[in-house]
Amino acid sequence: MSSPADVLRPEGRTLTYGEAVFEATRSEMARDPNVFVMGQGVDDARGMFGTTLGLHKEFGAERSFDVPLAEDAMTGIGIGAALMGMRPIQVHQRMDFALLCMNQLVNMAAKMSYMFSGAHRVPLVVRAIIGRSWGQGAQHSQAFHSYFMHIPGLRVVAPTTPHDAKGCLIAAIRDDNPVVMIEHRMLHNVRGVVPEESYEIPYGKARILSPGKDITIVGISHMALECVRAKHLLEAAGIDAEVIDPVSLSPLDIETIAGSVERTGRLLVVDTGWLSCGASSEILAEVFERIGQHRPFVARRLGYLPTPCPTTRNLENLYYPSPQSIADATYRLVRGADAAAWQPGTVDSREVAEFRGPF
Amino acid sequence: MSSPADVLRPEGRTLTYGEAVFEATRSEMARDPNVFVMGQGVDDARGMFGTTLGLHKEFGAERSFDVPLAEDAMTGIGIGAALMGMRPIQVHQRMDFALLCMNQLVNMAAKMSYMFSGAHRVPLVVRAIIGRSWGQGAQHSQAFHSYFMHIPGLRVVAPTTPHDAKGCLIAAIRDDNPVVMIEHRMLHNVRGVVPEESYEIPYGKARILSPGKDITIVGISHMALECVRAKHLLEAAGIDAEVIDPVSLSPLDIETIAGSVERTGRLLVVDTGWLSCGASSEILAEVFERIGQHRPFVARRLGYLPTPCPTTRNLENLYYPSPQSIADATYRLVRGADAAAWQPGTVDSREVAEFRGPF
Amino acid sequence: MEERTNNPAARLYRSMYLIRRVEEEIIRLYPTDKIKSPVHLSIGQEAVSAAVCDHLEKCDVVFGTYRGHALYLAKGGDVPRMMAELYGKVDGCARGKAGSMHLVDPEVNMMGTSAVVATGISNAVGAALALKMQKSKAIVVCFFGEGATDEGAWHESMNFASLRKLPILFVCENNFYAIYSHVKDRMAGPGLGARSRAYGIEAELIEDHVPMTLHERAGAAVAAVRRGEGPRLIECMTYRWRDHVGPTEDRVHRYRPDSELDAKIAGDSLRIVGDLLPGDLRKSIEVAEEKRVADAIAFAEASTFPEDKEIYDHVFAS
Amino acid sequence: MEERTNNPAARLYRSMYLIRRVEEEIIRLYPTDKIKSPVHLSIGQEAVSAAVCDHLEKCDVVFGTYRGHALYLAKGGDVPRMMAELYGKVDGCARGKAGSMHLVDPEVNMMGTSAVVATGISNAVGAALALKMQKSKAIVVCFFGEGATDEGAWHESMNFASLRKLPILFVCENNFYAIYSHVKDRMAGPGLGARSRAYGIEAELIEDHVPMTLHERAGAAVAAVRRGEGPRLIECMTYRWRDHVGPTEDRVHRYRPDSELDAKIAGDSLRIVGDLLPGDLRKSIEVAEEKRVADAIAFAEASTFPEDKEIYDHVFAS
Ligand SMILES: Cc1ncc(C[n+]2csc(CCOP(=O)(O)OP(=O)(O)O)c2C)c(N)n1
Ligand SMILES: Cc1ncc(C[n+]2csc(CCOP(=O)(O)OP(=O)(O)O)c2C)c(N)n1
Ligand SMILES: [Mg+2]
Ligand SMILES: [Mg+2]
Repeated sequence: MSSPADVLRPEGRTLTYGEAVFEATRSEMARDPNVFVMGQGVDDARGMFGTTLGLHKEFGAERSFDVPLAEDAMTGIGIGAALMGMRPIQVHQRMDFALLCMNQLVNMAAKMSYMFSGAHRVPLVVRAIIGRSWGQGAQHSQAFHSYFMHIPGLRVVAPTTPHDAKGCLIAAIRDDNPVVMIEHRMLHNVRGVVPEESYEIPYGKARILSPGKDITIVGISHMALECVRAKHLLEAAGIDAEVIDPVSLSPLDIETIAGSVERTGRLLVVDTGWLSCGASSEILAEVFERIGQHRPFVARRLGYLPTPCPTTRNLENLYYPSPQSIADATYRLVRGADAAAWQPGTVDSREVAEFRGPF
Repeated sequence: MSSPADVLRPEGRTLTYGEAVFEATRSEMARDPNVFVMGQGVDDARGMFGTTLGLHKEFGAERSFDVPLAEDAMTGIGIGAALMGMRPIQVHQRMDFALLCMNQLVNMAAKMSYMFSGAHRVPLVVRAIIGRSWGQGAQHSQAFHSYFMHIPGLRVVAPTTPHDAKGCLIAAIRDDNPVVMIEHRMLHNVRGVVPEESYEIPYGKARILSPGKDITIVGISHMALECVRAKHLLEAAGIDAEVIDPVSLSPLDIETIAGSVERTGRLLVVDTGWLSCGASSEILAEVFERIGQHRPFVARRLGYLPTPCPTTRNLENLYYPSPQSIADATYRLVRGADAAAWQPGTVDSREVAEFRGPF
Repeated sequence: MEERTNNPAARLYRSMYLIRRVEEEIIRLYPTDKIKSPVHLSIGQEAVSAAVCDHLEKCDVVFGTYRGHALYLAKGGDVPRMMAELYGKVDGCARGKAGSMHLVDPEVNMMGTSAVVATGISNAVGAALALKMQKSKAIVVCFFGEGATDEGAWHESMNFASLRKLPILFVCENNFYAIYSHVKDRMAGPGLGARSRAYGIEAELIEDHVPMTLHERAGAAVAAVRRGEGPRLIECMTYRWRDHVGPTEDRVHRYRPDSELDAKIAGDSLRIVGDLLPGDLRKSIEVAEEKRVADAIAFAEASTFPEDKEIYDHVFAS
Repeated sequence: MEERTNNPAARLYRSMYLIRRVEEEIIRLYPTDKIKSPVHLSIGQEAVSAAVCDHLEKCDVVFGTYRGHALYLAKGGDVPRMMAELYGKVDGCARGKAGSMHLVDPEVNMMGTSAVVATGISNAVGAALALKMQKSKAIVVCFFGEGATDEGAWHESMNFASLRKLPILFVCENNFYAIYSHVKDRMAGPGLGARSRAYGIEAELIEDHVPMTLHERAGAAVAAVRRGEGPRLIECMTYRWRDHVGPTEDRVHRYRPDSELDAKIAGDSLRIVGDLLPGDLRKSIEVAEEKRVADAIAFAEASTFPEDKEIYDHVFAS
């Protein structure tokens, strides 16, 4: 899992992330008649950003269907169907709406295996899309992966590459446990190599996207991409960053991350979410618990600013970490707070810059 | 705030924690006609463990009322009333039910001030009680303070002493922002000195419950009490622990905590909740960010085991940290993993041992 | 059970007697603190579970609530394993992890119960969706209190069940109270029937005077669902004799008049059904069920507590 | 506004014309990317907000949704500040932090709108509770789409409003679709009226053919609420001409037949109201409103973006 070759080099067939999600869903639906998809608009002409487009035609309206605006009950319905051996995939166009499902996900799905000592299992997949796109504002841009990471009994994956998106979703569908898959809207149009055959990405395996020796940068979901861009900016300053994509957030592959920090002595965690009690605090805390006693290191966290998301573009640009702000933070971590000022170059985050409205 | 004298020494009038909550509510209702209380059973014969007992008789049924089982809408109704200048206090008998309110609390209450650039404010208080008591099992024992700490725009307090319960609730009621107050059921019958006059406990001020020099133990809510007990056990091993109660979780007084670790070089965070992405990871991460560069230290976290809560007593006893398990973890942190074995003495957590069913 | 085919009153009596006696034993045992978890007793409400479940097959799936002893027993759940579960023992139906509030018996398709009000309703609808997709002949029966209908989850679940014409019977056990709060203080409008019909779901209100009438109406509702006519709701008026939670009779809290409780106790449905039976049949049922109860308690007493390491088991299915 | 007291059609026309023209300008401007946030247009639905709000006082409180331009304008919201908000400028009604989906104008008690469906409904009920506690004469009007009634929050809110007989008018703008999903695929049963009455809330369905009839019925409903008769609901049949979100006419997605859309456009309610007016009055209204629109755009263009440091402002009220 630690080789970046297969996911970052353009060898073989490429798909967008959205196409990879589609392919995983379609192939699993073909393989297993118990798999079905439900969610607002999954069978409409947009097909959830293309990820479910036309599945209802291919597999029938029973196996890919639109639902009323009833997130809480629809989650419970997914759980109930899963209890009976079905394998539902519930899709939320915006992760913000998953807040309506917390009771079912946390009080029911996550607990049934345990509460009933194995008498039940809940093979439910929840796909939750982080809605950053185009001035979406405070209620259509949030990321709650840490909420799910907090809960024993839930698995959480946040693939960054099309390759991992396909393999994580296949693994999630085949898993007998509830899995929350975090997808960043900005990733849907990103392209990468995706093998045609079926494969599962294992839980708890981080991926070293790009090796380096000066600092370990952990980027979650879309931020992994931004971190790779920051790495390139940092080359101009002579800094060689190692970029790690955790892929699986719960369980977390702290061994790979801590092993990297052990080598570099520096850690920057960049999250696509808020910091407080977030994935970044967990990663930092676990790295410290694991190596802090014998290996001194320095660390920082970046993520959304500690405010709701503003709508207007100039403030929104400040709100999200960017390759520049990541490079800047890295530089200061590596060279020290007193180091001579350095201005990172510019790089386009194409998927952000090219995104157009209305949503 | 750093002197334990006023809260731990039995000088002056004593009240139970529940009585202190009641007194704060009653005095604020008398002071401000806009304050009202709502929640399932607040006006019944049990009066929310006594904390709201009889308020409907004193202030009228309009100002302390029972509500239908409709946590989501009742939160929204509280928010709507708050927008119009009222000061509602919403009470959840079990914090587990607050999962039904996440959408209103996170998407609405926390964001209105910001989204509308100050045109609105939401002076809402949510009291959420952690339900550990008597074999409550997986769905009646959870603690979600980290969920609220994650959100910009929410304040979170978790007072441990009757003194702080009164002052935190008064501050929360007077605050123009949404405040979530975490109350541990095991604390309700605990007694302590509570001044008769009205006072506010400020946000962002931790309390050193008991000074010490060998290790900093941060205990959240009921765990602060268990940590004080652990401290006494540790005296037998010649270990002098400093016990800190954060009181306010968001904002967090990281300065006091980090300052203590700077002195002791050791940190144990004991949470009444799960570790992953919890308050304990945030505290550890922030302490490290603040002093890690210049002051090496060792640290550990304790909290609920990473499982749902089992019902049967022997497993439940393992699930929650206890004075013994805290003392044990402290001992190993101070003396090192290879130190000679040590068996902490026993101490009764009276409020736990004496608690009887049915709920 | 030889009564199965010929005498519904006998079947009902056996089921209700078992429930009553199990719960009376729980009341007797509770002060010993051997049962270290909250108990929500069904005494007074036995007829509903017993009458509905008498029409169900083993393959039919039921969902209930924390007030779930009656349903567990009426659906044919294992009695010794239930008692062991209340004791927190390893031979319990969930190896001591569940306690009274989360009884489960997959053998008889008694799905686990939930302690968060109304959460099982959408799960039940989901199970009905699965049965329909699987072209099963089984149906789902979903039990809940009238308090659960306050919740948004109920609304969303009813709507979806109706949209999809799912094979599900909703059984509302209206015992007037949610804890100490009366239904009239929580529920506006003409009642649950009107609400149910507003989703296109036929509903019937069944008073609790005559258990055999309840039995007959429940049978008709089950049959309609089984015929594929889509969801139905029955609202069964009933009454709990004991406190919301715990073993006491709960006259101290005075949220309900003593006279109300006394009248309900006087109209005991268990006695009414028992009176329909010839004395010797009644006696033989009682003797048999007493033995089951005693055996179950002995089983629970003899069982051991789970080992410490079990705490980590089953967080995930594997 | 001189028409206030004498000519409802003129008032309605002014309000609807303003809404239509503001949104047509948004359509014109959108391709320039000056408006960098999603826009949910009300074109086709203007009559509902205009007719209801014509009966409201400034002190009356309204709650709406992300499809909120019409309501904001009909309630008398500040037009230049709305345009500046769409531009993300510092003179916007929320200093650029809100965009199109969260318009707010406390001056006229236009409460902020929410982008999460159905979330504003319980807030509106809470505001009505406050008004009642405060013995205010004002009322609350809560606007939402038919899709919002799918949500549990709607059920819980209706029940509570009815229980407490709160001064609130629920206005459902039934435009048949939630994004591309037709109401008949989402809503089981006889319809919203039956659901509403099941909570004890009187309800009326108002077809969209004749705006003046809508105006009259809305007035009756507002008056009943104002008299203290408790909550009411009106379901206003309407239609959006444009895509769910964004400026296009959206014939490509084919979730609705062209003929359906064409018929609605042909029956344009703005024209119907305009035709009721003498030509010169109509003209003078149009001229005045054109100027307001042009001024608002000029205002928005001239305003600046907020400074970077503003990003930290107002996380908490102080
Ligand atoms: C979502 C939720 N809210 C509140 C509670 C607390 N609570 C437990 S039982 C109960 C009453 C439920 O009444 P009803 O549905 O009528 O069932 P009954 O107890 O009468 O059988 C309440 C409010 C809960 N468990 N879950
Ligand atoms: C809770 C929630 N679920 C889903 C969405 C996505 N969504 C945005 S608008 C919309 C349709 C709402 O339809 P309706 O209430 O009829 O209002 P309309 O758009 O027709 O005015 C949906 C599903 C959302 N914003 N919030
Ligand atoms: Mg009840
Ligand atoms: Mg609509």
